[in-house]
Amino acid sequence: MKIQEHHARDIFQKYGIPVPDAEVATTPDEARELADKFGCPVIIKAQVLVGGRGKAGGVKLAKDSDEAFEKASQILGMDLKGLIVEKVLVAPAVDIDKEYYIGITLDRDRKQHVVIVSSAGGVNIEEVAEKTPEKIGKIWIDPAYGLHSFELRKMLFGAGFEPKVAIKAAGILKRLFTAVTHMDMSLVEINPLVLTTDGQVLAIDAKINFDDSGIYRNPELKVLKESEDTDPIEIEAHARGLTYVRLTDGNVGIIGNGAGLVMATMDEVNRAGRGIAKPANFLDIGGGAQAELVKNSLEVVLSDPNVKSVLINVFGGITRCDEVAKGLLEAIEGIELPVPVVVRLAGTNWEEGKKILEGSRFTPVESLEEATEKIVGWMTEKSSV
Amino acid sequence: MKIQEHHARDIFQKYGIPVPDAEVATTPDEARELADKFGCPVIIKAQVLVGGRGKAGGVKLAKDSDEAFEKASQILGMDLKGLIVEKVLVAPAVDIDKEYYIGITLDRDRKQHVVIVSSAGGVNIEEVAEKTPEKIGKIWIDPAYGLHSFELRKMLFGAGFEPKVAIKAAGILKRLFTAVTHMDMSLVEINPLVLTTDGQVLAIDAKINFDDSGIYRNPELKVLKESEDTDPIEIEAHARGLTYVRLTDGNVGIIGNGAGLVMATMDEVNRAGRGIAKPANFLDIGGGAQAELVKNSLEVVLSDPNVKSVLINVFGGITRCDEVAKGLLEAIEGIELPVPVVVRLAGTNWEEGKKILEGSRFTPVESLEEATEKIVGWMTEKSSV
Amino acid sequence: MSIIVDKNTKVVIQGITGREGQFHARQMIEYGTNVVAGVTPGKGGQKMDDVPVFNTVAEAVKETGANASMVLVPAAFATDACLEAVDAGCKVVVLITEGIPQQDMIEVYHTCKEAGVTLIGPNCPGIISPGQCKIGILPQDIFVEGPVGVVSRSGTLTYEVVDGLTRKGVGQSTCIGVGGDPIIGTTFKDVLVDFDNDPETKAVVLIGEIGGLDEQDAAEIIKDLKTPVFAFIGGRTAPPGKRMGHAGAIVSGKGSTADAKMEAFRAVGVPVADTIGELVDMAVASV
Amino acid sequence: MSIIVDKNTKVVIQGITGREGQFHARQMIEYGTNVVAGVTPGKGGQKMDDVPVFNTVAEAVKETGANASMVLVPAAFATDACLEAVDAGCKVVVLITEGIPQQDMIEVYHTCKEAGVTLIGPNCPGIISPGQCKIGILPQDIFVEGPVGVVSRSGTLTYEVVDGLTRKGVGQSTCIGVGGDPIIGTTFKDVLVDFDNDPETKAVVLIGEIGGLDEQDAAEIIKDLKTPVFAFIGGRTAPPGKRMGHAGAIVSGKGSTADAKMEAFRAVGVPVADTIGELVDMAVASV
Repeated sequence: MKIQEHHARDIFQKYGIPVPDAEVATTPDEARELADKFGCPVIIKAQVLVGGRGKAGGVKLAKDSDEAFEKASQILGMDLKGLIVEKVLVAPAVDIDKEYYIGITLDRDRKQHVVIVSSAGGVNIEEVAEKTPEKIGKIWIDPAYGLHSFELRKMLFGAGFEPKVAIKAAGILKRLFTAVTHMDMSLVEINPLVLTTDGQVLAIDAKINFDDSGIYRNPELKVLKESEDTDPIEIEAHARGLTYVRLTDGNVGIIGNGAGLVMATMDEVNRAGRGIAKPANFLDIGGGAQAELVKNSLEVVLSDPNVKSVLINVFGGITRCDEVAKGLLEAIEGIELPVPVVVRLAGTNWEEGKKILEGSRFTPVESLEEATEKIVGWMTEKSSV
Repeated sequence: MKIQEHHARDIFQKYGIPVPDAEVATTPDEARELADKFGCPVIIKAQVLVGGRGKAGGVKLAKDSDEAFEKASQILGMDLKGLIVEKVLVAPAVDIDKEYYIGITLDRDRKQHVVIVSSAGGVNIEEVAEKTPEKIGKIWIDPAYGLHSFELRKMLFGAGFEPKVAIKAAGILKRLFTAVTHMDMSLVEINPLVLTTDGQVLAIDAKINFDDSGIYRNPELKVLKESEDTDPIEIEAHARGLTYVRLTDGNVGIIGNGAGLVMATMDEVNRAGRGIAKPANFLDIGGGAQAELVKNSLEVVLSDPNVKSVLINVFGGITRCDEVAKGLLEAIEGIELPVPVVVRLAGTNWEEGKKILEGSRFTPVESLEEATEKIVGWMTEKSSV
Repeated sequence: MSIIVDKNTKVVIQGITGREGQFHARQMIEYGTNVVAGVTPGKGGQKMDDVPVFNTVAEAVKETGANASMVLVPAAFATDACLEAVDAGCKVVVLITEGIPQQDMIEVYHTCKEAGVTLIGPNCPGIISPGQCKIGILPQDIFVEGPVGVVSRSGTLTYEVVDGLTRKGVGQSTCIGVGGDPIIGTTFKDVLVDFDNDPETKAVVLIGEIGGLDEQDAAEIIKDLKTPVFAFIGGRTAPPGKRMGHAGAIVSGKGSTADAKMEAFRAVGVPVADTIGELVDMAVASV
Repeated sequence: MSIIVDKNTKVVIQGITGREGQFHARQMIEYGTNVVAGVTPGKGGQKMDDVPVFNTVAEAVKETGANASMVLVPAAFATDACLEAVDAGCKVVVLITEGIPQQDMIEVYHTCKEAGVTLIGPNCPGIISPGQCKIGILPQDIFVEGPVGVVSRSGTLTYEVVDGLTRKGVGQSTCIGVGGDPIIGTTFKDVLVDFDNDPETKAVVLIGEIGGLDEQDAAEIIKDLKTPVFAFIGGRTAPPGKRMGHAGAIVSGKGSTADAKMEAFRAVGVPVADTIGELVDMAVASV
């Protein structure tokens, strides 16, 4: 999961990482008040979970409090890559002498955390790594040895950090790693970390990703977790405990058991669909699904107005096909099935499952190929209507 | 440093270690109120930093709240091995099914923490280790590998802990080790850890020692630290930043530079003194002492009414003997020197130091042998008067 | 023959007395797996059917000679269970549990590596060498002995492939679900090397997906192997930045896309199938 | 000859630009110690007198070939400084700083052990091989070359003994203050073995004190050594349970008393002196 900048700021403060003054405003009036409180100029920043806010017009400078009101009015309610801005962060502008990048992430390949720093911050770190690798420093953290200040200083001096910044950045990274381990962060980036003209070192902007598997032991994150979803169907699906991802521009609802099978089904619909049939979502009912879960799944998929047909693909292992079939029948009990649904059942108890679906409003098939044929047929009909 | 039982209890609660209900009372009336609040019978326990409170009469059971008042009256104000009891802890008595011992301490020899458990608790753990070693379990903690629940369970099952207790004790020890590392504990013992008749596992009594060198980063301990001293001269000495320990039955004040030298001086006074001269204190002025510190030291030592003569033994290294001599003169400026003081200066600038003391009320000598001779002479005079 | 597990594998199941543990223990025993012990702390001395239950893995290993463990305990306890298995001397640890925090896995991964223990998982269906030994939760009826090795990040797709192979009369040497998490103990690369050293594995089917670089790592060493490999990559339609069910299935950079992975395999001459059906056909044709 | 440090020792001083650091660096240089570098993070490029200052020990080692470090930085930074010296390849680390938390020392101790680094201290005056090299804060004027090795938990008592020896015309091979803390890098045992392997050390003077079991550990191996050892133990009058200045000087159990230590030495034939004067006389008479 990701969190918004102002939440990241709160976490930084808790771990002793220096951040500039800032507060959240939800109305232009509040933004004006904050501008008065901090003294101008102030920066007004949209609080949404998308990258490239600045380029998209979500970050603006205000010279006085009237301008703060005006800029906040522009940003609040703005649509940033599909997300409506509901909050802005108001912060006094700092005079920046130099910008740096520091971050810690989990290296999947090496199976350990890696600290990455760059003396060229405020820009795309991957570009820096490509063009001026001498400005980049890295330390892979040996889990038994831990992370030590001296290693950090060595790396920071080596990457060209100014001495006084290097020493402060080493302290910041040490505390950041404490935060990473305490809170199960899979990524934390401070970009830029700045040296101000009056000699302070501050984390100006930050990105934090959390390992979803660690949320159970970080209760304070559970609260923030809810705010991540913005799509109404995703919100509903996650509230029902479903593993659901909505795609834009799709028209075929996809349900399956096992992430790999669902992805493969999506891919196959897309491939065989040749632009006419496209997957509208990912929905994995997981292993050993009971009827209730299947019912919920179908309801959620059908609630997407873009969905014009549905493909259900189940290969029974722990999951029993008869349970799936039962759930499907329950799901449509008493309701009209608004779009055609094809069901492919294989593996454990597939025959029982097929029998249960016989005579129902579902269309049973025996292979994925057969299923996609049906889907493509239906979607072709619809598009030619 | 050590802390009192009720402070240990607070720390345990913070780290999720189960303790019985309990509160502190400073008057018999408060004890009665607590007895009413908790329900009787209650245990009344003297809060002083000495071992063997129970045998000395500092722990009593009260059947009803009147008895709680009465027993608290007996314990409050009691002299336990030289310490006056000012607080008692009132706790509802628990029905104990079985007692255990668990603890973590720093093993100086192996240079690592060691977890020690015994399925025979409530008694002297060293005796258990000698007589029934099969009831003892130990794990030395590899600092790189850490401490894991499975190791604890294996040890606990091996030492004969009942299954349900073993599992809870493993969790308690894991949290205890977190506390040990967070708070720089050099020793923590729960004795007894009990299984109550209603199936709870509780830490009934505990002892915690803290590494004094870690106090700087555990600000919450600084507050407790002050309460440890009970001797008024030790309180004054420590307030002045001096490394001072008072001895009972001594009559010769000892001041020196370096812990080893001071101890050796004490030993030599005791040996040569043949029962007539005995060291009254340990006072180490440390390395590089300035005049002010020397002045403070002499004042503190002279404030002990038992002190009938003083031996100052300085071997100058970083410490300059002329600085020491200057401090001595400052210390007695304008005051009467109540007892004779012999000063032995050697090493860096000893000749300058000696010159400064010439004609003063101090008695300069050139060796420790000569110094003890003087001391023994004076003390013999005094005892024969 | 087979890799990692075979007739000589003696299995201890950590978490055997739980609902899931009991069910899968019985399945494994029914399949013929030599399940010698179970472990549930506090339940030592009991039995699960005929399987003795111990308080610790150390005791189980000492009493029964178990050399492999299946870990089927909740995420909060699973890594401790793995470390216990390693400490007790198990040489194979199959970690089924899903939802284990990644940083806990860092410790387990490196501890296993140092101890020379083969860790499979987490978040995986396990491993089966048909006719010899199954450790995991795979639906065993579809597997038959034969020449094709199967390795996959997805459970259900493994079953699809195996079902297809079996229906066409082609059996499997060993099938391994390496798991869908970002940090897994055994990767494609490890398994490909093992299969290559197994004389009876004549072809390998590899089912990859978006996320990470394990497919690329595998592609790098394929030129040194003699056994043909056929690949399939899931997630071509996955939107970037979204986890697709598996914690590790996320497009978060160039290398993590399905296209990049397919390209990596094609570049070293590995045929990449468009569909599972095609993948099955490729493997069948090659043996 | 000498042990641990000699003419070939090239010293880097961590904390050289501090008040203490400057003072002792100058003393050491005046004594003839080959001080090749200083380290103060952020002051790289400066000089302390003629000594170049670097930001990191790694740089100092690379540029100057330093092989030993003296650490003279505040307690909160001292263990990190030691780990830095080890990481940079220093083979001797002399840790003068007092007041370092014991659990921080656990890490440093084991890291040094694994890396084969001789750690002296913490809370110690350092080491001197008279006429060759001094690393530490010992008052150098009293030392002369000669046949007696001195090892002590106390700084000032070391000076007393050395002063006595020198006044009687007997010099020292190497003198080491091992430090007054509970956890120290180099113990009596280690040093006795080193002295025994040094052909020019003809006798060893050992000054112990209350607390811990290092004296007993040393006594245990003395029967295997050929060099005579003379001992003194401070703290016979120390009350139990009270720290006597040194963090490690505390009577907290039977073995930690002065009597127990004296008994342990006498039991293996080591003469134990009643006074420092007697100790000096014993050593002088033996060489």
